[in-house]
Amino acid sequence: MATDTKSSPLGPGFDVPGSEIRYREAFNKTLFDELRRDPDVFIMGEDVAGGAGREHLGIIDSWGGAFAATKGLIQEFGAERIRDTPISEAGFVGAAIGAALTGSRPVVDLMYFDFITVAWDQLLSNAAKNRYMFGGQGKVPLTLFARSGVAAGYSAQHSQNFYSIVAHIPGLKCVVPSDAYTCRGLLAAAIRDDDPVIVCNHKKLINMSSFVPDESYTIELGKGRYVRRGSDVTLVGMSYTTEVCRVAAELLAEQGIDAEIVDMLSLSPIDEDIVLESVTKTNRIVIVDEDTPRCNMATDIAALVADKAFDSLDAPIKRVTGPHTPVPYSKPLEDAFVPSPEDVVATTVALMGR
Amino acid sequence: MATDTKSSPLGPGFDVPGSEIRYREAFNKTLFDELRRDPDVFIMGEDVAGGAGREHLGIIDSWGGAFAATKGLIQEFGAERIRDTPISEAGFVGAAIGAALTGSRPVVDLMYFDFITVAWDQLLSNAAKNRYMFGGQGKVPLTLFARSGVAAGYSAQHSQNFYSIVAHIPGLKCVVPSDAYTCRGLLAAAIRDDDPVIVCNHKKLINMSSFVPDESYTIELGKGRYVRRGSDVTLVGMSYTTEVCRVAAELLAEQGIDAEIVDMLSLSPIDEDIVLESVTKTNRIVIVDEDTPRCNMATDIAALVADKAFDSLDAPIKRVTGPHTPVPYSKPLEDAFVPSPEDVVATTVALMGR
Amino acid sequence: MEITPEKLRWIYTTMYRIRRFEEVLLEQTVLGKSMGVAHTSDGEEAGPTGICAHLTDADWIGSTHRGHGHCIAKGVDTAGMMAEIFGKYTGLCKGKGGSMHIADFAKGMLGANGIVGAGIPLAVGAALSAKLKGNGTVGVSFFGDGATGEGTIHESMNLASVWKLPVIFVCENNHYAESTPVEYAVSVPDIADRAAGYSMPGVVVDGMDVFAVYDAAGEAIARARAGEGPTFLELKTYRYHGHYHADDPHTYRLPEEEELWKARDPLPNFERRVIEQDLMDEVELERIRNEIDQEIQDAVAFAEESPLPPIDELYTDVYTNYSNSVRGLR
Amino acid sequence: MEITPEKLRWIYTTMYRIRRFEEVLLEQTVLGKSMGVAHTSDGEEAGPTGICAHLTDADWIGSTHRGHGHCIAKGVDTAGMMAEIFGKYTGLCKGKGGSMHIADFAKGMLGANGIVGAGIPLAVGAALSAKLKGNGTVGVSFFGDGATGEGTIHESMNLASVWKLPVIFVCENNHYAESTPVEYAVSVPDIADRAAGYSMPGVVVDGMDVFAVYDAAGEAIARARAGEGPTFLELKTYRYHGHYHADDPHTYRLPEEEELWKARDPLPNFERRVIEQDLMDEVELERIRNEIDQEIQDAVAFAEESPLPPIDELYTDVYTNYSNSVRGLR
Ligand SMILES: Cc1ncc(C[n+]2csc(CCOP(=O)(O)OP(=O)(O)O)c2C)c(N)n1
Ligand SMILES: Cc1ncc(C[n+]2csc(CCOP(=O)(O)OP(=O)(O)O)c2C)c(N)n1
Ligand SMILES: [Mg+2]
Ligand SMILES: [Mg+2]
Repeated sequence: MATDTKSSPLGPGFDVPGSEIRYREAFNKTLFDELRRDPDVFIMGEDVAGGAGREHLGIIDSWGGAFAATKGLIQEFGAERIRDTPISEAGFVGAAIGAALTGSRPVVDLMYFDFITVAWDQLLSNAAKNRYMFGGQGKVPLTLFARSGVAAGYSAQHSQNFYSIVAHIPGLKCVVPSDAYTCRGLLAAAIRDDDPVIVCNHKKLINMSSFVPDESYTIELGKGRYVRRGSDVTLVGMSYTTEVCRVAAELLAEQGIDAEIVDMLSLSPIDEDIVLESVTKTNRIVIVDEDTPRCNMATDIAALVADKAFDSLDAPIKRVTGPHTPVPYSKPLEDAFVPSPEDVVATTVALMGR
Repeated sequence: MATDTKSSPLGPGFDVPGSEIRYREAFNKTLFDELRRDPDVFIMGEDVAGGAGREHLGIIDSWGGAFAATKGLIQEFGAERIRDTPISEAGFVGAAIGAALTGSRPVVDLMYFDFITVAWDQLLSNAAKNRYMFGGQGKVPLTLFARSGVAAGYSAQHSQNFYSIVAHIPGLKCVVPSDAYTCRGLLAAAIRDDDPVIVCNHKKLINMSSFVPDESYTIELGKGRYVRRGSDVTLVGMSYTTEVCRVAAELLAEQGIDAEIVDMLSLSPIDEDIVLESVTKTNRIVIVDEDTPRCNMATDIAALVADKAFDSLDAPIKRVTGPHTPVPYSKPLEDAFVPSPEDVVATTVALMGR
Repeated sequence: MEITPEKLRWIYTTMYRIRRFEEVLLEQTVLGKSMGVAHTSDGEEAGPTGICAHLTDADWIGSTHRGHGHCIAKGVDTAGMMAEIFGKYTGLCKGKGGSMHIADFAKGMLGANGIVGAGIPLAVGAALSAKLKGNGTVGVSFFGDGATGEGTIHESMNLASVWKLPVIFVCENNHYAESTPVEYAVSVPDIADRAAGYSMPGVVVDGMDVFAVYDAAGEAIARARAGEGPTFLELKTYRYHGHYHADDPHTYRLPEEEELWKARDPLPNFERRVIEQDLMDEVELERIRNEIDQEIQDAVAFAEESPLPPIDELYTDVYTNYSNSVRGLR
Repeated sequence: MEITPEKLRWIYTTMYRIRRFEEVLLEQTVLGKSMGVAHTSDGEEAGPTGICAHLTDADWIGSTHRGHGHCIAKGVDTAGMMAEIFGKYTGLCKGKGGSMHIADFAKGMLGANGIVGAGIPLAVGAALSAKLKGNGTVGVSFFGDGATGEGTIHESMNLASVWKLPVIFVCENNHYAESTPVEYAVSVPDIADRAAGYSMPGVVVDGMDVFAVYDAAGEAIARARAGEGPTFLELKTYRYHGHYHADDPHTYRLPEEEELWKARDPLPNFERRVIEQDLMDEVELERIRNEIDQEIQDAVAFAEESPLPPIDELYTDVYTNYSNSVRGLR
């Protein structure tokens, strides 16, 4: 796997101290960093510590958040800054926005991305618009993170990738890390950013490991990266589908097809240049998006290419996406829902044959 | 203006009894029709009658709904079926879904489309998914209508076109009438349909008139129509932008460019065939969408064409859209926000020049 | 309230059926047989049983992520439930829903719901249909103590009161929302006290005592059927296991507390009372338990042996009709 | 509560400023000078005035679609407001917000809000910042009777109580939400009674009497500053005009009712009391009125003469920084 240095703060080969750690550990470490770095940063969400109010019984940090994202924080930072909430997403996301407008830097754990629907109005009507409506007064340095994506029988209401509708909304930003390394850098950048940023943590990535430097770093919002250079076709991945593209590219290599992989990392702002640069070279593109197919990121990137790189194209723009269905429960159906490396290979091979 | 009969129940020249009426009148008339037709149909929303509970003071139907959409209904159908609600969109949209699942056919007035954000979870987690999650049990014959679009200083929170994110969601349907005639046919079809349908009434269309037959009729969901035949370029309109395309086509004709106009009418399901048929003939396409540009209907249609009609294309796929900003208040800014006929002409002329 | 012998048998059968179903489901989940998460409700059996004792198939209930007890009390078939959780085609939702979305419309079960608080308005809607149709049925909404943090409960209670709907709000206060204690998250000692703010009766009920629940529910449902509007019931209860199959509740609650609640277990509680009052005897109780043990064993076997759904099921049931393809682009 | 002569003058000045602003704005709107909808609050002046009398620029208020009175009471400049509503570049939001979105962060005014109920959590968030920073400031949330139908009020009150936040919930019950009477839409006679369900004080206040509001607010705000948590105030009041500039309120309310409320007008009410008690005299009151008449006239002239925003303003302020172009595709 070749990691291009173009959009990374690190030199080739990562010649800095670090180690292979899991995505979830990189995430947790970053929260420690940022809470230490800036006293205005605080965390809120359901069960971010857990067992709230029971210190007197010797109970503290009983859950440490869903997927242990916030484990250990309350011991260092206390219950004011690691704030358990009742189940009131509209209320506490709204409160986070109000806190952000008045000088705090809230980081909200929304647990599952699906629950964004409950807080949707606060995000759209307030977070996304306040600064604009107010003619530049106020800013909303809110970070909201949640677990996205299809996995493990989570079914229709706990499996969604809502990044397309987040990217659609002017005023919101959205990042989709694809491994432990990008998770740390993008989360740090999100928390330090002065605009509302939604961070999607795909469930299938959370237990995967990759090299992560010991020292804190940021990855610039709005920059993609190459995770593989190639000349025959551009595969575009985002969140977990970058992993799908990696596997697909290896399978394609066996068939003599040399795929380049662009990993978007940010969806809003989006790195238009890297997509256009790559497709101008390869002349073919396959966009892989786990989200459902209508008005999604795949259509967004396809439209970009069909407008700005039309003359470079040798073949139709292909998308590999989830179906226009809710996410089903039973494993074989769930498996059939998600774009697989084999799907990407089949689409790419057909495309090359043209 | 040539109205093609392809997707219309009427013969050329509308040789049926009817008259020129306003969009709002066509809308109101259709509600009367459907309430008379089916006793399970009922209407709910804020101030759909107004002055609720004051019949004893001689007060009845004081508002008749926003834009008088529901005027006169309570006198004929009573307060049970023309049901004023407290301001509780999540609650009453959810109740409407529950009523739909248990044998009623609710029609909800959401007032402004923007308020869909408040009821978003009920629509996404319940209306869109129930039947699927339940393995085909239950159906949700819910119709939800609201005023959409940029007009008259309504500003950031009362001007949005959320049809792209509705079309994105599997399980929801979405229609965008473009005149009084299509309003009546699509609304009737929506109310009679067994799935949840969102009906967008653009504020700028509501006071415009067109020929509407006296007798009730439906327009099939998922079918677009040609509103002008032409050979040089395809202009795609939806909701108010169909009107923008009409004016643009006239301006283009003056410059010797013969535009074909496809009016989408439905966004989910969407008439892929009519778009592909037209662009296969004209080889050029400009999609006009008032919504903001990321992951919107324009990208959706562009992606469709870039995949399925790639070989017919003589030029890049162009989109004319709103900017990636909230909607501003002041008139000159608001005017600059919306795609104008002049914008469409400029884009099209540039495209023809290639 | 008087209870017929037949109803008494039904009550015990139902409570024990829930108990066994949950225990066996947990075992099966640990064995990897459930295809997803399982939230069990053992300990809370008296609530759904005492409520649904007053309902017919024509009445509707709305449920939660912890919905097995509601399903069973409403008469849903345990084999179909087990098969659903095993992800099988013979499941009540053809394997497409799983534990968090079991529904059975023929039984008036409007579906479990994975979004906390989202099921509440659905039951209100069922009550609205009942009122519009004038058919005398009621809607019952089950929800947890944690769910009372969501705006939907407030909106629903206000709507139900304004419209005088035949709906019963049943808060199963099991004292925890995941790991969060109710006394932290809910700003009033008895949640039922909030009912006064909607001009509806609010009743605190011992949720470990099926007779207490039966009586309170009987009154509330009679009120609803008589057109007198909604009632709020708060059942004080406890879940014996973790929030979901892999959760260790001892990270947030003390074993002593668990023991106190288990001492009030609804099943022995019931057994003691019916034997004392000579309403049922141990032989009959044991016969019922044996029958149910067998039923649940059969349910597992049925689920085990059932086929998986065919892949084409991925694409059905999104709409009743839709002219576009819903297949993914590949 | 004692009121200093200076505060008394401020109160009268503020109430009259709101009154004149709204009256003149309505005239200007009818002349077509507002670029959008205008919701006026004349009749309700005592509420924001009596509350904001206790606040400094460091305290935050959240507001509604009917926000002019809140702005003015919080010290926002009327010329900047008028210019905003006229859509001018000199407006408080550069003409980008309009009447429904006036904000002034320098004055602690968190913005009017066009989504009913959506502003409530923002004030809670301001109180959360106050608590985290320990700076002794408070958050005040203004909202209408209609807004109490939204889930956000419930969630916000619970959060504020659980976290003991320095926030005051101010319900301006003007008895109507658009054309819908409060007695139809709200299922409790006094909305303040709901406060008990969140273990916070709930006080019904005569919203036409600025002294009553002043006293109740003083207590609530002192409580908040002392770290004793939130309070709910329900101000019974009335809007003299329609819901918005073009609404005829006689389609849903009786002239007799209007007269009863107008007989309790907060301005004459105040004048009578201060003159009776020899606190101010008619000369001083008239001087204030004349000054304000002039101020509002100047505000109109300023708004009239101000330039429109340059088109490039369409594209600014979406983000503090953003690497993509936000221009539309053309
Ligand atoms: C809107 C939403 N927020 C959060 C969750 C995650 N979640 C699932 S169950 C649960 C706790 C619910 O507590 P309660 O209502 O008391 O029900 P119980 O689990 O105790 O039966 C939470 C927070 C969710 N599913 N939906
Ligand atoms: C979420 C939402 N629903 C509906 C509306 C439309 N609307 C604007 S003001 C209003 C009435 C508000 O009533 P109330 O809260 O009593 O405030 P008042 O207008 O009386 O000051 C309504 C329904 C809205 N703006 N936002
Ligand atoms: Mg609970
Ligand atoms: Mg009001």
